[in-house]
Formats: sequence, structure tokens, C-alpha cells
Amino acid sequence: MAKTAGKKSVTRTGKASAKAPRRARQSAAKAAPPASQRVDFFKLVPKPRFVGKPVKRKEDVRLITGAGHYVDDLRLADMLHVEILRSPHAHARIVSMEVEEARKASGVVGVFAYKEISSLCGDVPLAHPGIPDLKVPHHPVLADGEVNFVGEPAAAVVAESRYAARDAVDLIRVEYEPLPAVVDPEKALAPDAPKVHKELADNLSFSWEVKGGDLDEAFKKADRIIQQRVRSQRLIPCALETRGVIAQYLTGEEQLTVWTSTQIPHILRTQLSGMLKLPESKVRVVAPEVGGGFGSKLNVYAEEGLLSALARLVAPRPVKWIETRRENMAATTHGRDQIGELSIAACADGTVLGVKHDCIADIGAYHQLFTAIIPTLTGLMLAGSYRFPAARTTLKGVFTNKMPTDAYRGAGRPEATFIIERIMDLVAAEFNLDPVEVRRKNFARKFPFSTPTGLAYDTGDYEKALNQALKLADYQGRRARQAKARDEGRLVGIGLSTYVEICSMGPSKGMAAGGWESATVRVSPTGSVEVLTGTCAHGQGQETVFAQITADVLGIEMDQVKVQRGDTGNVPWGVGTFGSRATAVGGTAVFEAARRVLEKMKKVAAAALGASAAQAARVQIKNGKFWAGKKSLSFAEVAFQAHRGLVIPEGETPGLEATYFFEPGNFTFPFGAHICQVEVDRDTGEVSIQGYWAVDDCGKPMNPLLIDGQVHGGIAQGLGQALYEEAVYDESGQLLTGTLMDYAVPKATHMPWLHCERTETPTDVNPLGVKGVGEAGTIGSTPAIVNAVIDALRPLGIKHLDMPLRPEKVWRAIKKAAAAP
Amino acid sequence: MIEFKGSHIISRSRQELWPILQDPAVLKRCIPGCEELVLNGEHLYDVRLKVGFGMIKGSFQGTVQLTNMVEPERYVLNIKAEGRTGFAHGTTRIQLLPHPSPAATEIRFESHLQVGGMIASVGARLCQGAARMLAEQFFRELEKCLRN
Amino acid sequence: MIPVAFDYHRPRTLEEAVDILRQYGDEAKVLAGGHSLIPALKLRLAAPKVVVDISRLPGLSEVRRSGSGLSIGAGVTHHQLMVDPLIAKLCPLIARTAPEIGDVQVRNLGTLVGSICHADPAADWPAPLLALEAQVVIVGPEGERTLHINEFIEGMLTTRLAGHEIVREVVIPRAYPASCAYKKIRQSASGFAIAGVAVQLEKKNRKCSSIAIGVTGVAQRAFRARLIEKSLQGAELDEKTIAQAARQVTEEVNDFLSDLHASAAYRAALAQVLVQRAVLAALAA
Amino acid sequence: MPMPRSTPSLSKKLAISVTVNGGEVRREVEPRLLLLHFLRDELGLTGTHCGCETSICGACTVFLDGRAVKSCTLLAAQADRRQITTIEGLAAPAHQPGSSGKLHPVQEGFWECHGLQCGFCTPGMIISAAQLLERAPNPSEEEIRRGLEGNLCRCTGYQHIVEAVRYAARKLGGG
Repeated sequence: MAKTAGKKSVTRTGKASAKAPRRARQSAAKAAPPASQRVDFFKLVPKPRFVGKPVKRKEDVRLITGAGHYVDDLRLADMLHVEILRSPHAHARIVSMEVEEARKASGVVGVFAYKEISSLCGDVPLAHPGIPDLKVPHHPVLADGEVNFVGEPAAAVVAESRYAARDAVDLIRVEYEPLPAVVDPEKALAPDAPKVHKELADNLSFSWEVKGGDLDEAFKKADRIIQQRVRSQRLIPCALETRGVIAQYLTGEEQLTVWTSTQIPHILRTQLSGMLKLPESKVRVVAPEVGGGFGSKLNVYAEEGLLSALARLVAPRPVKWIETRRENMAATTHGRDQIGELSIAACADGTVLGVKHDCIADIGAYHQLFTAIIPTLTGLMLAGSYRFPAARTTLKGVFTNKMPTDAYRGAGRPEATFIIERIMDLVAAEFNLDPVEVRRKNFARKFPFSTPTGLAYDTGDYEKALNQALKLADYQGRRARQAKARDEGRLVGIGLSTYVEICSMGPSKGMAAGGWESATVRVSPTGSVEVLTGTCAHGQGQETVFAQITADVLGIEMDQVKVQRGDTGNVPWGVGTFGSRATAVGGTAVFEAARRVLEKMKKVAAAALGASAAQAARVQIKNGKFWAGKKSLSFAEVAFQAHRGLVIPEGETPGLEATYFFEPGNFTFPFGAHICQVEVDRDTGEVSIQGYWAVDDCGKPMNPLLIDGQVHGGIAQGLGQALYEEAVYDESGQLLTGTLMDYAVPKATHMPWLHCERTETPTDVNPLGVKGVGEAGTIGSTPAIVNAVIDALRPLGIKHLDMPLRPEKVWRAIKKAAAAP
Repeated sequence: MIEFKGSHIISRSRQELWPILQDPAVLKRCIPGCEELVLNGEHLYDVRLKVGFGMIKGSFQGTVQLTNMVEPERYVLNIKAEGRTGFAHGTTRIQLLPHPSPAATEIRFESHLQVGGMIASVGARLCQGAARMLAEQFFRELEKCLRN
Repeated sequence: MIPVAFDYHRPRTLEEAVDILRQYGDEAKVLAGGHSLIPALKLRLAAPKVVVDISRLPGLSEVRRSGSGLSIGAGVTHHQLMVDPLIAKLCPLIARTAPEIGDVQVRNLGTLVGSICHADPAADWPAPLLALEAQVVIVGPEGERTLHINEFIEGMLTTRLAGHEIVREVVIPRAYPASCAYKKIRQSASGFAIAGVAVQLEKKNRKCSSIAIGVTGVAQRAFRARLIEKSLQGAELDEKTIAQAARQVTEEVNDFLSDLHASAAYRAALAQVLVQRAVLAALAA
Repeated sequence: MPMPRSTPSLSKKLAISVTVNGGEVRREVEPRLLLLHFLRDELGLTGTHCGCETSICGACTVFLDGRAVKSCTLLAAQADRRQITTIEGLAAPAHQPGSSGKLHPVQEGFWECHGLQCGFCTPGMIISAAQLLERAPNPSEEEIRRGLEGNLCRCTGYQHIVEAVRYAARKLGGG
């Protein structure tokens, strides 16, 4: 069960107020029933046929044959096409905009700027993070007289074809008056810095703090105070499918339908209703096939509001906009971008007594949905898998003339883990200890474990995962071989990270939006089963996992189960897929709904079979049949009876459908240990990865094949951050990594072979025992790789380098070290 | 941001060179790709350019203004050019230094150009080289001009 | 993602192609594999009025013997150069460079001639072509002319090719032995050369009897590392000698490129390292 | 400051004839129409995806006369009188009319080995993998990775894709 942080004093404050933000508040869970009264999946289905097995995905046949439909693949009759004119300036006043020529161009239906749209569509919204005095600027869907980042939408062309719309964009003439731009978040805090938003006093959007334990005491008792500045650079999520929106408004039916590439159709529906001032009942959001998200589609975007508004203007003709890759890189949310100043109070035996972390988060020009919330997660997770007695994060969220940051795979936790795992290695280096021993020394060992930042870790066995990883990697042997290589003058390094992350977002009281998830399971008269889930998979394979769960609960084949998601028109309600929550929260909702359908089917079967009361209490499913005593009915027959309505048991109603809203009692805290070996080329600074080993613990595995897939993909993204990726803006705010020619998404040749294993430490937060695995690889890998590179460079006296560890940076560090006396 | 500097020896004295460098006809000939250059205010010229490197071509429209003029020593060129593929704004400080040989001048220039739009987001790696080539082209043409 | 409108011509003969170019001059662009032109069209960085597709002109997509050397037609793709037996036999440096270009799909369609006509300073081909003393055969309304690759590429994105001319083929004037190598450091996103060095050498009695080194990616245009070649000519090629000679790479040019992927100093260092590695690899080949 | 004008689309349409997935199609197209858009918008073959503008990601990979090419870097006009195979033509699912219902061994490998997640890069990746196996029936891990360098995947970390290609290699080798 989830616990509070106990008696330790924990405070989280905004700048001026002591009121704790909602997302951070967490007390004993009341929502979930005690474990003793709960039916756990493995009690109900002791020998599952599908759950836990490496089942092939149901999604795949359509995807490997090109028959799936992403937004761009949808074609509606009479569809119009939208292209958007975007700001080439980081900061400028729009002096004038001439659109007549564009309006008259062949195939153009209309050209729209702020003044034509503003009455139809309000500002881009944010989920209120509960941070007092949060400054939120005006954020229109088309620029209102001023542009604040390169790529900000300024006008939209609607035309008969995409080619015509694109041609017309070139005919719009905008006169901009360039204004001074501010790009560096630290410079943005200077009193004389140019202001991103003239209506605000300065560029500070918010301050926030979380602390616990006695820091003064910790720093007094420490043998040494280690200081380090650590940066988590700005990243571009780069889902392979760019964003895209189709919107259609049917005037007669008063119905707006929006097809969009999103992770959160239901939240989007609620927000669009607010932006467009339409009753929610008149808005339907559909996420068709979604080609990757990684947090970048966990948002409400200007274009979603804009297209909806345009759809009303050209009703009933549908309008379609498909983002180009350049637009995607400039105007879809970025990730990370934090600078942390660290002070670490450490003892000579490797014990860390306390950590102070002063963080500046570059949030870009505006607030998107979770912009302010993401860096607070870094503060909350600052303790990592260790029992630091005291920790404090102060956070400043700063406006700059760049694309807003928001969730990107891991969202706040990779930053925290990177900091902590660098700390562990800094401490090891400082006292000349083995990094493994420093970690062992500090591990949290008693669960539930209360962190100084107020979280309660459900379960964990960090040492077990570490030991298994050490064995898998042959750590001892590897260190011995490293010593030999060093003697030969080679720069070989071994790095590790032992992470814990916060997952399965989460209890509602810990979330800015709801933390629950819904599911409906319904059985048709012919016995086919539909699962409607509020989660919205975009590659995770929930169609398969939820079918595994449902088929096992109902004793049927997976083929009989169709999982539907992504359409607010048929899924009753939902929150979405993000934060490694889909299986732990959404899967549990499916389990609970299926369980309720099963109970009812048992009753219907008993009634239809004329079973005695004693037999009725012991109806069993075996080989796809419901058995009461020696008589049986097939699954389909029971389904038919439930709909036929003649043998409905007393107290029941006809039909076969259950909807369940699952509210978890706590977050879950998956963990693991990643080890990486690298060799650095002394002459070129190139890093080559010689081996990678990972042991992750995501609780009970639902489908090991899919877990491996999630871990591999996560590691690739973490490796991208460690070695290659960085969104580079020049000092005037131009995005220099504006295409995939300059922004390096890892390729097949960049990846080493990944040796992955698991430990299994179930959680009792949900009846599946599942913790979540979507972000684990990303969180674990970045510090393991960076630690390995720094370890390789240790003989040269190098203690830290900022990411990405591109060859030139490493080469310069080597050169500088060589030149040092 | 493109920053580059260089110098060039021109076989004319500073006094001779000074008016030449403000002559619209000369400027039009020497500025690479210049299709139109019209005086439109004090030391202010409206310009239309077609700049190209191989197949990569862009049309730009803008202004060139000379400020901080200290005859015959130095001035600042303020450049603003915009086109479909992006824009370039910036300044070039120009110094005319006496050369040991009396009939020659050393022109030193130092440019700070802010490039934006498509050319910055896809062509950043080539901008520095492009700017340098344009400067070289300018002086090459200027010399040709002076020879005739 | 959407080009500006243009007209498309697919002439049946080279003469017809030249004739179209003569008509439109600078407003026309030649397309063979399209892997330089079409990306520029999509970004609207290039907006010709006319595109002249020469990819199907008879005879242009072949590698042929030419005197004691060979000829590479304008339509020959990078992939052909990887697998062509004649190339492997007469000019292994070309065969070793080809797999380093782009990726499979780019190599399947992109052409060597298209690449040199685009004259991107980060392109691979100029390095080996300089080392091999390649000749570029150009046809135009006035007939045919031949330029050495070093003259052909003028600078960044610019060549001596006039608007109404077409490169018909690149000629490697003679056959070369197997002592050759191309080494490059890839820009991790685009795969272009941050630095690339091609070496073609010959040995007599353990001494280097001839050596040619082409360097690309590090300067506005690819160049021959003449100073280094001079130092190594006639020398015994041990690691120390090579390393010492390679240091002179900084004196070969004064305009090392600098961009967000690599500074001028780093490029200079890489060029030095790659010269050493390429010479050693050529020796071992 | 007024911006220069662009020329409106006045170019002459071209009549082209392309053999796509075994059937001949004839259309009149704008010369600037990209092969990618021709396949998707004119022919409704939406299995070929568009992931970038700069010929890097490979999501749009198709076969042109048996060579894997990026259809975003080709004009439809260039495909005139040539053969195109898209993911839809590699093998069709059982429920499609006229289909044998058999997957191509590479498709099978991707399914068996969980070689895809969001599926967006998958059609292009499969075409490239098929090309790879045609040229190197028994590829090493390194050859597989190099063969797929022109295709980005943001989901899988490529490992399962490598396994999928090995699976297909075994299958094609008669295993």
C-alpha cells in the first residue's frame, strides 16, 4: 500500500506561499481497496494462457502490410488543405500582413490570421500545476501582433489542394519588426534582459521548491562538499509520424469531429470544448493510428484549435493539416533543457548525506499543457534509489524565445536520474571508490520507502537488480580487462546507473489531470468481445496486452477480443497513454471491467443451465465453456442468453457490459541497473559502445516481448541524448537543427547489441502487479553511457562533461587535459 | 549568426575610393546578384538581389544603409534582406586604411549577420562559406570596375 | 515538402538535352538521380522553371573502359560503382568510396556525376576523384570540353559548368592498383563527411613511389594534400613518418570549415588523423 | 517590406504510365508531383509514409525497378514506364480480395520478432530489409544495421528489427 512520507518534515513551496502544489501532495491512499479485499489477476487466473507470454501483437498485421490508417491516410469527401505560415523570427512585432494576393491565388479558399480566428478559438490551454503565482502569457493559436519563437503560427491558408495551399503561403507578405530575443535561460533572468512577453514583469514564469530532511545538518556532517553543474540539453522528440489534424464541423448535427495524432483524445476533447466554447457533447476527438509520441503528442496544440476553428468557417467541408518535419522540429514541444547547480554532502565512505539542487528550466516562449509540471518531477525524484537523509530542489521556470518544452519520454525523471547517477560517480571519483560500492552504500532497502521529497516507493529490491546486472555484464572481469586496456593507453570506460522512476501516473491527487483510467468490456450477442479503453496507444501494443488480459479473464481466445481506443465517440472516458501508465492503470481498468463481465456471465450461465444455488456459486470456465455441475454452456451461448433476456438472474439486467474507472492508490516505482562499456578514440573523440547490459524491474511482466521492445527503444532514446541529440538555437533564436540532416536521431548503426534481463518485484498498487516500462530504458541508459565515457576519460583527470558527448566535445576535453600541467 | 572578417587591398587611394564605394552604379555592379539598387534617402539604398550558389538560389529584397560615416576612414553598412527562403540582417564595419603604397587602400571589414528562416534551419553549415564567397565576389567585381 | 511548379523534359538524346538547356539557360536544371536537386526543390531552395531529366539517355548509365582507364557515365549510381567488376578491377578506390556514401536508397539512385555537379563541400566523391586525377567531360552547344576535377569544382556549391552544359561522364585516365583507401568521419545525422580522406599510392622496394591524397569535407572545396604527398614521396612509410607528414594538413588550406557539427580546429585535427589512417589502410590494402 | 512573388503553378501536366504492384496505372500529373504523393494521393496507397523532408528517414521507401528508393526524392514523372512495388504489393493480408494471404518473409519476421511498435517507419523498413536480403541472403548483424541506415525508427532501438531480418533470412534460405 501507498504510504505517506511518514513523520519526516517535507515542504514544497511556491515562491511566496507555503501551499503545496496539488501534484506533489500525496497522502495515504484511500481510493484503492486494501489488498486483502481485492481480487488479484493471478489469483483469478492462476495459469494464464496469454498473460506473461511473449504473444505476437494483434496490431501488427495491418501495420506490416501498410493497411493501418494514420491521420494523413484519412481522406474525407470535399476535404480542404491547410498550410501554415510560420514566423522566421525568434521575436518580432508583426507590423503588417498582406494576404490579398494569396487569397486570389488559384485554388485558395481563404487566408486567416489572428483577427479572423480569435472570436472562434481561445488560447492554447495548460493543465494548472498548482504552482502559486504562475505567470501564464497570452498564447493565441495564431500570433496576435507578436511572434515569440521561430515556427510560431502566424497565418493559415485553406485551399483545394496541399500544393495550392503551399504555393499561396509564399504569397503572404508579412512585415516584421525584429525585437531583441533572449535564448539563454540564465541570461533571461538578468534584470536588463529582453522580455519575451511585454505584458509580464520579467522572464520568470514560476519558482518552486521541494525539500525534506535536515540539510544544514547534512552539510555540517559531510567530509566533503562536491559541487557540479549539470545540464540536460534540449531535445526534439521526433516521432516518426509528424503531427496532423483533420477537423470537420457538421452544421446540421452541430458536431465537430477532430482526427488528430494525439496520446490524449479525451483530455483534448475537454480542452477543445473550452477553447472553442462548444459544449463538450458536440466535440468528438479521434486518434487514428498514431505514429509515435514520446510525450510530444501529450498536448493540446495551437493547430488543433486552429483547424477546429477553420472547420467551422468552411463547414461542412473538412480541413486537413499535416505537419512537415521542419514544422515538427520547430513547433512540436521539445524536451528536457534544465541546468542544475548541485551541492552534494558526502562522507569518505561514499555515503551521501544531502543534495542541494538549484535548477533552471528553460520552458520556452509559452506554457503548453504540462510545461511547468515536468521539471517539478525532477525535484520530486531527486532522491533516486537512495536514502539521502536530506534533499532540496529549487526550481525556476524561465521564458525564452524558443519552442516550449514539455513531456518527452521520461519527462522530468531522466533529468533527475542523470543528476543522481552523476552524483554517485562524482562521489566515487572523489573518494576513489568503486561506483558499485557507492551505490550499495546508499540504496534504499526498506519498503515502502519514504523519500525526503515526500514520495512513498511501493516496492523495490535495488541490490538484486544491480547484482544481476553485474553478473550479466561480468563486471569484475570487465574491470580487470579495463585496467589492462588502460595500461596500454586505451580509453576504455565502464559506467552504470541504478535508477528508480515514478510511473503509472497515478493517483488523481498526484496529477494535474485525472490519474485514473476507464475501460469498458462488452460482449455482443454472438460472443465477440469489445474492450474500450481510455488509454491511447501509439506503439506500445496495448491492443495486444489488453486482449491478453481480457482473454485470460474470460477464458476465450485473443482473436475474439477487439480492443478499441482513441475515439471519444465510443470510448466512454479516459485520460490517455503517457507516463508508463497504460498497462498499470488502463490495464487494471480492463481487468476489473472484464472481471465484472465474467461474474455476470457466470450468473447468466447458472440461470440458463438451471443450476442449484450451490452449483451457481461455483460456476467455472473450462475450455471456453461455463460449467455448473456437469452441465455447460459455451461462451457464445451465455452471451446470447444475456442479450436474449429470458433467463436473466434475479437482481441483474439484460446485456453484457461493464465499465470500470480504476483509481490507483499510489504511483509505482520501477527500477533497474544499466551497465555500459565504451571506448573513446583519443584522436577523434568518437565514442564507441562496446557492450550494454540492462536489468529492469517493471513488476509482473504482461508480455516479455513487448517489454523488451519498450526497453530497447527507451535505451536508444537515452543513447541519443547521451551521445548525439541536441536542439541547437543560435544566439538570435534561430533553430539550427531544423531538419533530420542536422538533428541526429540514432540509426541502426549507432546502436550496440543490448543484453536485457529482468527481475520481478511485483507491486500491490494494482491487481496486475504491473509497474510500467515505457520510460525505463530512457531513464536508465543516459547516465550509464555518460558515466562510462567519463570513466574512460578519468585517467586524464576529466570529471564531468555535458551532454551530448559529441566527438568534438570529447576531443576538446582530451586536448585540454593533455595540455594541463 | 555569421561572423566573419577579412581585408582586401584596392589600388586606389582612400580619397578616391570613398565616393566610389557609395556610387549606386558601382554598388549595383559589385554586389553579387544585385538586380536593382536605388538611392532612397540619405545613404540609404533599396536593393533587390538574386543570390545563388549552384542550384540553390534565393531572391531577396531589402535595404542597405551607410551609417557612422567618417570620411575617408570608416563607415558601417547596415544590411536588411528578406526573401521566401529567409532573411539576413546585420552590420558590416568597414575601415579604409592607408596602405604603404600611396595609390592603394586596405579595406578591412568585419561582418555580423543574423540569418533566419529556411536558410538558417537547413543551410546553417553553408552560410559562413556563402558569406565569405559573396564578399570575395564583391571585391573581385570592385577591382574589375576600377580597372575599366 | 512541395516544390515550386516547373516544366519537365525528358529528352531522348544528349543533343536534345543540350538544346533544351540552351533555350532555358539558368532557368533549367539537369536531373539524373535527383538526389541533390529534389531535396533542394522540396525546400524551395531551388526553383528552376524547367527540369531536364537525363537519367534515361542511352549510354550514360554505364561504366566503360576508356583507354587504359575507365569512364563513369552521368547516370551511373553509387550502387553501380560498389558492385561493378570493372571498377573493382581498375579503380578499387572508387569501389571503396561508394559504400561510404549516404545510405542504400541514396546509393541506389544518386549518381557520382550529380554529386560533383552539386559540389557540396561535404560530399565524398571529390576526395577520391582528386586522388585519381579524374577528368570531367562536358558537352554543350559548342561541343565538348574536358576539365580536370580540380578545375571543375570551383568552390562551395559552384562549378565551372555553364547553365547550358551537361557533364556526360567522368574519366579516370588510367588503372590504379589496390593500395588505396577512403576514410571518413560521418556527420551523425546526415552521413555527410565532416572530414574525408582518399589515398591512392604505389610502393617500390618498401618506399612510396607515388602517392595522391584527396581531402574533402574540411574546406570550402576538396583539395589535394600536396605538401603531405611531397613529404611521403620516396619515403619509407612507417607510422612515424606518416604521422609527421600528416601534420602539414593545416598548411594545405587556410579556410577550414566551421559549423554546428565541427569547428575549424576540429576539422583540421580530423583531417590529420584521417590522412594517417587512410595512408596506413592503403598500405595494408 | 514586400516579399518577392512566387510563380503560380502553370506548368503543363504530363501523362504517365506506371506499373504499380503489378498493375498498370495511367494518370496526368503535375511535373512537380513527388512519387510519394502520387502513390498516396492519386492511387490511395497510403502504406508508404512521409516522415521527413530531407531524404533521411526512409519511411517512404518503395521499390523502383527492384531498387529500394525514397519516394519523396523522386518525381512521379521519373517513374513513368517503370515498375513500382509498395508495401501493399509486397504481400497482402488475407482479408484483401485477390490476396494469397501470405506475408512476405520479412513481414513475417517483423511480426514474429516484434520488429515494430508505432508502425510508421515499418513499411519503408520492410522494403529496405527485403532489398538487403536480395543482395546479401545471409547478412551479419553489421551488414543488417548498415543496410537499414537509410531508415529511421524512433520506437524499437532496432534490435528486434535486426532479429526480424535474421528471421526472414532463415526463412528465405529455406529454413
